[in-house]
Formats: sequence, C-alpha cells, structure tokens
Amino acid sequence: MIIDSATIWEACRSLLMGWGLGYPAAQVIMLLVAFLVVALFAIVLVLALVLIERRLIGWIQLRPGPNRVGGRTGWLQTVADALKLLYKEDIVPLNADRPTYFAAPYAVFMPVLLMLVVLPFGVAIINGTYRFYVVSDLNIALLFILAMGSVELIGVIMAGWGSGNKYSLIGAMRAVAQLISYEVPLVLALVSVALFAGSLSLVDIVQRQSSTWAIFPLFPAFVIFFITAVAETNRCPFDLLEAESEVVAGFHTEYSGMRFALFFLAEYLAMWVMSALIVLCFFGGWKGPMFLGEGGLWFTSMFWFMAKSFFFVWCFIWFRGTFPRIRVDQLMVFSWKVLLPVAVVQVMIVGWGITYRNPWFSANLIPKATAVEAYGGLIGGFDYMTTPEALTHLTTPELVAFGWSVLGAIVVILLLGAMFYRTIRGFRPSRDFQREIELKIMRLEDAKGSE
Amino acid sequence: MNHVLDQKDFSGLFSENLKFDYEYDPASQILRLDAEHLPELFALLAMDERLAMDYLRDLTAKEQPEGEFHVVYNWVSIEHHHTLMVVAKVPESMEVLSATQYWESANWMEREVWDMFGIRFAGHPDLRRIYLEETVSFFPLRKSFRTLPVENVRDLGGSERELAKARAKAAKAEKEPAGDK
Amino acid sequence: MARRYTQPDVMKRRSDDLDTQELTLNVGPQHPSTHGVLRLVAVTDGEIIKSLEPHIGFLHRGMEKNSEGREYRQLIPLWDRNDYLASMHMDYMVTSAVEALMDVEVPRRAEYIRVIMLELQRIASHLFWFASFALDSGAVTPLFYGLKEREKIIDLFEMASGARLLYNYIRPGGVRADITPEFMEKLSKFIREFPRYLDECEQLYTGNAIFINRARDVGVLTREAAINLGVSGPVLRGSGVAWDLRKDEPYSVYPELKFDIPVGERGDVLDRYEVRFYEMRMATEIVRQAMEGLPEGDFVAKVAVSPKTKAGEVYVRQEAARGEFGCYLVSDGGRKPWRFHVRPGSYLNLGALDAMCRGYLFADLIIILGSIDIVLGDVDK
Amino acid sequence: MGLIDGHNLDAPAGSMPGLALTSIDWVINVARRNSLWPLTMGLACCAIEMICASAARYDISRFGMEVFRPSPRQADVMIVAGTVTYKMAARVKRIYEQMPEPKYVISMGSCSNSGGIHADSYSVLRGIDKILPVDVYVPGCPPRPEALLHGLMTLQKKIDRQTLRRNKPNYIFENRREGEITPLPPEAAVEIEAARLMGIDLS
Repeated sequence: MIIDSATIWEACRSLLMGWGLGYPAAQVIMLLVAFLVVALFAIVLVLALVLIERRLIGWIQLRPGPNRVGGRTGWLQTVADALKLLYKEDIVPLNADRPTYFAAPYAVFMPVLLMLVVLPFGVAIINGTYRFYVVSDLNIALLFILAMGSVELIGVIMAGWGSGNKYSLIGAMRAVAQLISYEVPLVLALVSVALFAGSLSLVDIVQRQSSTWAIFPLFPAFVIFFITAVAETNRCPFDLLEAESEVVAGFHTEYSGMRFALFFLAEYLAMWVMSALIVLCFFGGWKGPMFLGEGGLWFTSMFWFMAKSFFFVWCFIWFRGTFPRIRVDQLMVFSWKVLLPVAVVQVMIVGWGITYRNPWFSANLIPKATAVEAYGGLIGGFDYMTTPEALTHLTTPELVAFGWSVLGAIVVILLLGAMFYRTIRGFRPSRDFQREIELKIMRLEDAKGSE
Repeated sequence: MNHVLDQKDFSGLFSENLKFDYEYDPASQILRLDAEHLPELFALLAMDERLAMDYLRDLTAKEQPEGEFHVVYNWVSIEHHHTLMVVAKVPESMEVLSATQYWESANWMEREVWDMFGIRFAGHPDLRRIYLEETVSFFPLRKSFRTLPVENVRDLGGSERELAKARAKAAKAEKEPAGDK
Repeated sequence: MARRYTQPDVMKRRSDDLDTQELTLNVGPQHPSTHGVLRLVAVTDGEIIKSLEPHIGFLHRGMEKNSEGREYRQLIPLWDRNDYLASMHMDYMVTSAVEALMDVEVPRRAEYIRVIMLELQRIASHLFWFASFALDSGAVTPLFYGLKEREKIIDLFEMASGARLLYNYIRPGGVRADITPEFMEKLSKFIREFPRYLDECEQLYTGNAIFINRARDVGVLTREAAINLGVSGPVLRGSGVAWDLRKDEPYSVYPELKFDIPVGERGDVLDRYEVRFYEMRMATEIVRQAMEGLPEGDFVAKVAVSPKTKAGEVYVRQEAARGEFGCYLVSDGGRKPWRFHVRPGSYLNLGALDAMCRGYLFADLIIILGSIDIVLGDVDK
Repeated sequence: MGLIDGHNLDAPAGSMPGLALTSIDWVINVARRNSLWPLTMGLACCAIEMICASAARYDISRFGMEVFRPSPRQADVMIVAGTVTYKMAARVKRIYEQMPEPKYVISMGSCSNSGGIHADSYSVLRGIDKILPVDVYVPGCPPRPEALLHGLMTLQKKIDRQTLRRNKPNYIFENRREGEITPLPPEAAVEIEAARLMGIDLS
C-alpha cells in the first residue's frame, strides 16, 4: 500500500464530509490545513538550512561551529535563535513610515512561501497513473514563480523606504537595480527551458526530461540561471544590499525581533526555492540517475529531489565561504554586457534547434511518458539520444544543426574549462612581483658589471 | 640631535640665502630661527634644487620652561636623502605661517598643533580642532593645563620596590627559626 | 575596469534632465568597517564620492600629555596602547628615543632579538590587515585563515614576553628577557612553514577575479601626491617611491641583513596589497637571517630602573608596520620627559584618504580605507 | 507578554500557572542564553582580542555567538571593548539605547571598567558603568580571549535567573515597565561634569 498526497487528500475530504460539512467547506478547511503544512515545512526547512550553513561555514573556516544546544551537533541552535527573536522587543523608529514599515516583512516573506505551492516534490505511480507531489500543478508555474520573485522585490523597497534610514534606502536602491537587471537574464534562461520543454508547468518540464536532463543541451542557460539565482537571492558574491562593510545591514538595518527573523526566513527559503528550481529545470527534478530514479516509488523520487536541491544549497554556502563581494557597477556591467547577450543567443539557438528538429533540442517531441514507458526507461529512455545509427537517418539540415550544436558544446566546454583552470591555478601577484624584482636586480647588476 | 646617515653641511647655502639671525648646527642638522622668517625659509627649502626638501615628515610644537613656544619641523629630501630639523620660535601673537602652501601633509599636523597648543597658522585652509570638540576652551599640551590627579594610579617604580622589600623580609623571616624573635 | 569619475563627468550627469541632489553619508563612528571609531562624512552624487572628510578624535586619550607625568620605563606600556597591532614597534620607538639621549651600549644579541621581534610583529600586523581587508571586501574566510597564522606569532611573543597583545618587551638597554631554545625551535618551524601558508592565502583570495577587478586602478595615489601628502610605509611604496627607513636611514642591525624593498607601479589598492604581501615574505627572510646570525652574549645592558637622560632634544624614526614612526623627545635632564611627541604613520596616511577617494564609488571607499591599513589608536593618540 | 500578564501570579507555588510559567521561563532562558548575538563594536586594543575570540582558535561560535550583528537593532549583547573617551561615550550610550530589550552589556578590559592606564587622562571616561548598566566586567589589559568567553558564560548564568513574571526580583523589564531609566551611580556626576568641559553632553 503506497500512501500519496492524493489518497490522503481524498481520505480527509471524505472524513470531513462524513462529519456533515458541505463540499466547499471541506475544501476550504483542507486548503487551510495544507497551507499550514507548507508553512511548517518552510520554517523547519529554514531552521535546518541556517544550521547547515553555520556548520558548513565553520568547517570551511577551520572551526567547529555551534555545538552547545542539543548535544555535540548543536541541532537546536537555530530553534533557540528563533525563540529568542520571538521574545525580543519590537522597535519602531520614530521617523519610520509606519504602514510600509509594518507590511514590508510580510511582503517579503509571503511571496517566497507561495513559491513552494507550485514546486513538485516527487511522483508516485499508482494503478498505472502518475500522482505528483505538488500542492498545485499550475500550468503557468514558471511564470508564477517569476511573478512572486518580483513581488518580493516590492517588499524590499518597502522595507528600505519605510525604515527612514539612509543605509536602508541605499540598500533598497541597490536591491531594485540588482534584482531588476538580473531578472532579465533569469527570465531568458527560463524561456529557453520552457521552449525546450514546450510547457510552463514544472511537472511537465520535469517529465520532458525523461530521455536526457536539460542541462546537457542547455548548459549555458544553466550557468546563467545559476548565477542569476545567486543574485536573486542576494547571496554572496552578490549580497550588495546587505553588505555589512558598506551599508551596515542594508534594507533591514532598522528591523528587530521577529520582523527581522521574517527577512531571515525569506532569504534562506528563497535560497532553497532557487536550488529546487535549478534541479527541476535542468537536473531532471525527482529523476535519479538511470534506474535509481523513476522507479515509481514516492520516497526514491523525493529523496533524489531533496538530495539534488541540497547539493545546490551547499554550492550557495560554498560561494559565501569563498568569494569576496562584487562591486555595484561591476554587477550591472556583468548582467547587461555578459549574461544578457549569452542568454539571448541561447534562446535563439534553442528556437532554431526546435524549428529544425535538432536532436539535441527535440526532447519536446517525445510523447508524454506513460507508466509502461517509465518502467522501460532503463532501455527505452535513452533511445532518443543520438546514436551512430540515428545519425545516418538524419536529413541534411538536421545533420548541419547537429554539427553546430556539437561545435557549440565544445566551445562552451573549453571556455568553462579555461575559467575553471584560472580559478584553480590562481594568480599570485606577489610571487610574480618577486620574480620581476629579481629580474630588475639582475639587470641592474649586469649594467653595473658592464660599466 | 638628529639621526642622519650622511650629514651634509648646508652652512654655506644658508649663509648665502638667509639674511637674518639664525643658528645652524651641521653635526645635528638643527636650524633655529624666529618664526617671522619662516616664509623665506619655506621658499628656500621647497624651491632650491640643492635642498629639495619634498617630504615634511613631522610638525609639532613644544613649550619651553620660560613659557615661550617653539614649532618644530622635520624635513627629509627623498631625492637627495638628507634631513633637516627646524626649530622656530613662536612670536607673542601666537601666529606663524602655515606650511600647507608647499607641503599638504602639514594640513592635519598644523590642526593638531592648534588643537593641542593653541598656535595659529596663517594661511591654513581649514584651521579647526581635530581631536577635541570645537567648544573646548583649553589647550591640553600647554604646561599651564594640568590633568586632575587620580588617587588609584600608583607610582609603579615605588610600589615595585616596596614589594621587593616585603618579599625579602618574608624570606628572611622564613629562614630564621620560628621561635627566634 | 574601474573608472575614476572626474568632476566634469559628475557635472555633466547633473546637468541632465534628472533633478538630482547631493547625498551626505555619514559612516561611523560605530560602523563595521571603519576599523574602530572613525567617522567619515562623504558627500556623494548617487554613489560617486565628491568629497570626503574624516572626523577623528574618538579615541583621543591624551597620551602625549600623560607621558609628561611618567618615568621613561613607564612610557613603554603606555605607548604600547598607541598602535596596538604593532606593540613591538611602539616599544622600540620609545626605547630608541630614550637610548639616543642616554649613552648606553646595547649588546648585539639584544639588537638581533629586537630585529627578530620587530619583523615578526610586522608579519603579525600585516596578517591582521589581510584578514580585515578581506572582510571589508566581503570575503569572510580569509579572516580566519589570517588570524590562524597570526596566533602562531602571538604564541611566540607570549613565550618571549608573557603577553598576547601588548608586550612591554623592548626596553632601554636591550630586551626584558632572553629568548629560549624552545622559542628558537618554534620560530624555525614557523619560518619554514610560513611561505607555504602565504601561497595558500593567495590561492584563496588573491587569485580571485572579483577581487582583482575591485582592486585594480582603484584609489590611485600618484607618486608626487604621495610625497606631498606625507604618507609613508606600504602606501608610499605602493605609489612607486622606493623609500624604506630600514634601507635609507638604517637603524639597529638592518645594514647587516639582506632584503629587498617592494615598490608598486600604479599606486592603486592592488599595488598596496602586493607590497604588503611581498613585505611579509621579505620579513620572513629577515627573521631567518637574524636567527642564523644571532650572537651569544648579554641580552640587556646595565641600565638604572628609573634612568635619567641628558638634556636635549631628539627625533628618531623607524619603519613600522604602518609606515614611519617618528618620536620627538625633549628632555630637561630628569627622569621624566619634558615633551614627548609621536609622529604616527596612520595619521598622515588617513589624511590622504580624501585624495584617494574622490571620484570613486562609495563601495570603493571601504576597500580603499582597508588598503591604507589604519589603526585608530595610532591616529588619535 | 500579553498572554502571561493576564494570569493570576499570586497563586500558591506548585499550582498550574506557576509551573507552566516556570517552564516557559526555563525554555526562554535557554534560548536567550544560547543565542547571544554580539554587536560589532570595537573601540581599541580589546577589540583585537574580541576578534581573536571569534577566530578559529577560540571560536565563539561554539556558543552560538558568532552572529556579530552590524546593526544594534538586531543585537543582544554589547561588548564594550576598549577605552571609552568622552567623545565616544555619548555615541556608545546612543547605540545602547538603540538596542532592543532584553539587552546586556559586557565591559571588557580595564579601560572600560575603570579607565585603566588612561585613568589620569583629560579625555577618558573612567568606567563605562558611569553611563550604562553593566552586567559583566571582564578584567585585564587586554583580557585574553578565554577571559572574554568566561565573561560570556557568566552572563549566561545571569540570564538563567531571569523570569517573565512581574513583581519578581529578576523580572527583565523592571525599569522599562516603570518607564524609568536605570539610575546612574553617584560617581557619574563628576564624569558628566568633566565631559561637559570637553563639550560633550552625557546626561
């Protein structure tokens, strides 16, 4: 007996209706309960994320990290923090714009919470039909997430303006500039995903990655999306709007107690939502590698989804442990002069590939998989990958398109490899400096000797 | 005294250019003069190719036991590697010429001297107090200004000696047999 | 590439249709990145700095006045608290001023020990600068890497003097206590390992493209301006002036040791950064040489507990971690100084901040301030 | 705190409200003492040792205190580390007033305890306790990082005795409830007069 959300949902509804409630009333009550469950999940997730971040950062920085509350692991540390913040005094500055000031934390937190509604967590195959673990499978899920991301921005501006503090205002101004300019490449990267999958629904997008994960044909889009996701969540190296060394704490300088905690919650939740979005759009969502993934078991699919998203959360934390902060004008230049053109080119390539049925971009031609096919995915799933036999059946334009995409992939791999090598090797000015000075001295000594 | 590596003798140069009373000691590289003559000296030090004092490293003041004030300058020439210390006697009006027109580094140092000694610098672009608030009425480094004595600050040298004495006494008492008094 | 906005640029921007207003931004005196209690008032046009005025004096403790009431040996712990990141240099400054008026023959072993301590202090100070500079630019991890290595030097100092931060170690006539074989063993281990550790730091931070882009061509101070503004130390050398008092006006036993002076080319933040890193490598080299050449003998000459000096005046200077530290001592022949003045390195370096910052962005202000490496105790006295 | 105020607090010991409140006290005190977020406020030499306490060797984060907040609004404990001059004292006081309740002050080092080596100076405040209520004094010039950690643990013990119940000795909002400010010690008058001479209003 496999329990899934739909079964529970129907069981609850029949229970409630058995108590004499009408259908709409039962639905409303269940929706409220579902929302509470989502909120609870979000809060527990954030508490875990903050703890993970503090322990991981501690590990990166050669120190143990919190280990006092709840035994050696310190697993209750963030619970203690949350409780303490709950019981702190709530200060309202005298020159604050009161309505804006009060509304801002909720305007930041609620959109992020709402994003959770459309994220599919996994799948179960019951009686040959798919049951997806998602609160609401919106057919415009991508659009919804982007819209919510923009609403969050309004909350940030409200916080900056409402506080009546110059640092807050500068932080909020930076937030506006940064988030708006990074939204454009973000949207374009997602457009190429939507084109590739032929749908805006996240469930569809994941299902269309049965044969191959979208990262392989859409690698540049993935890189762009990853970078912009870091910028959208205001994480290091793009954490300009709360840069401690410049604008104190940015837009939430004046907030204390639970209102501040809401900003904190929103930031970490957004980080996880963005990681989940990366996984859903580029890494096959709940699909595991090969036969481990789509076995039709709800816990394997959920496991893979969570594991992959936490890998990206780890990357976010890793960035914070390694990078310095980028400067505000460089941030703009990077977005408009580097990310945007690449994203546009990527969209053009995808569109062109779909028009000419390039095998790399023809994943959307795969019929919606059925249970039988899913079980046969072990063998059948990779049929759509280009094989030497398949190449001989291609028409000329298809072949040319294929050649172009292979060339493009090689160029991208070389570029990224060079960047990677540059990062790994490092640049040591003081050593080069030393060598230069030694050379200078040698030359001087030579000159003296010749005299 | 003035620590210098290769001490050059500027006596000839000074006697040629400075047409007023001054005292110059080549061994320690100290030039003593009255502050009224500073304009001529500044021009000479900054403009003369042989001196080329381009780096004003220190500017401060001191109060003499007789109550007169001196402004003390320290120059170094990064080009020629020689140094010069100038001690200028401040006139009754407590106003001397500012060095900021030639050396920008004098800006903050002159503000400090004004703050601490109350010596004015004519031609300074922004002569305000630098450490203390504008409303303060005293000049702390003048000898007439005394800090309040605080009782709990002990004389370290004295107390150490007392402690050593007490220890020696204790050691002596231990060495001697207990009953012996 | 960073761009310096000139005044006409700003004026042109302002003459556009936009009705803009100058924004006066107050940073400090309690701000995470002012390295203490410094207040900066910046007039900005958007994010571009038009002028900047540092307000100091929040840590003014009146130490010059306090010195006049103390005996010479009591001055050392007092002035330790001046530049608390380079206390050994402060000890040496007071000591050399008193010795210059005292006619005392310092044993060679003491001089060598002093050089070892001064150079170790330079490394410790520069490591702390690296940590806080990286923190200013937004990277947190270098703080922990820098301080981890600094703790090793602190351990060495603790073995020698018994204190972690303010040592009171160098005193007229020599040093307070001789160094032990265990100290030498630990020191040679440190010297062996330190260059490899510096490589690690550079891999962590210097190679980062974000940092290079932020630091190159930012906060430019030309050679002429640097000399005229009286800056000293790594800031002066970063601007391309080969001026190091250890070479140019040698003191102690520096003439007997071989080392280079690093000099920058552009005079920007990256140059100052490189100069300091190279100085750390060079200081390691000096310590190694001093360790090998350490003679046997006394570590302190016979000096009275409360020494008297000759009447006279003296100006001594030394190349400390933050630049030239001068000390002007006037003695009336007694046990206490008549006038004790210190020319702090950070004070004049901070005075050049306005010249460095004009035309750059507000975000650059923090990294420029970090690159000149001020200690507020030293600025305010 | 509105919920708690409504209860009958004069009920005999051992009855339900008292028990519930005691355990709430316990839970909240455990939370408070384990997440003391310090304010980044280094004034002088002691700040260096404070930074060392947060670095890898001494690692203040083991106690959950590595969240150094730049904004006073989000901080719980102010570590006054270093010499407080009259010019800075007014600012320190203002920053203290910006912090939300419950707030604690640790005076670190001789200078902020009593003026220390600079006690005879014309511009140094002789002890931060002349203008602020101090919870824990850490002696030393400068104190070692271990001493600071010990001071923080002492503060934790102090927090353990707090209660949310009104009319009890350790009620945390004692002064705030009455709308009064913690009275200054009698020695403060001298300091305020000295600060006035320096052009600073400390009262």
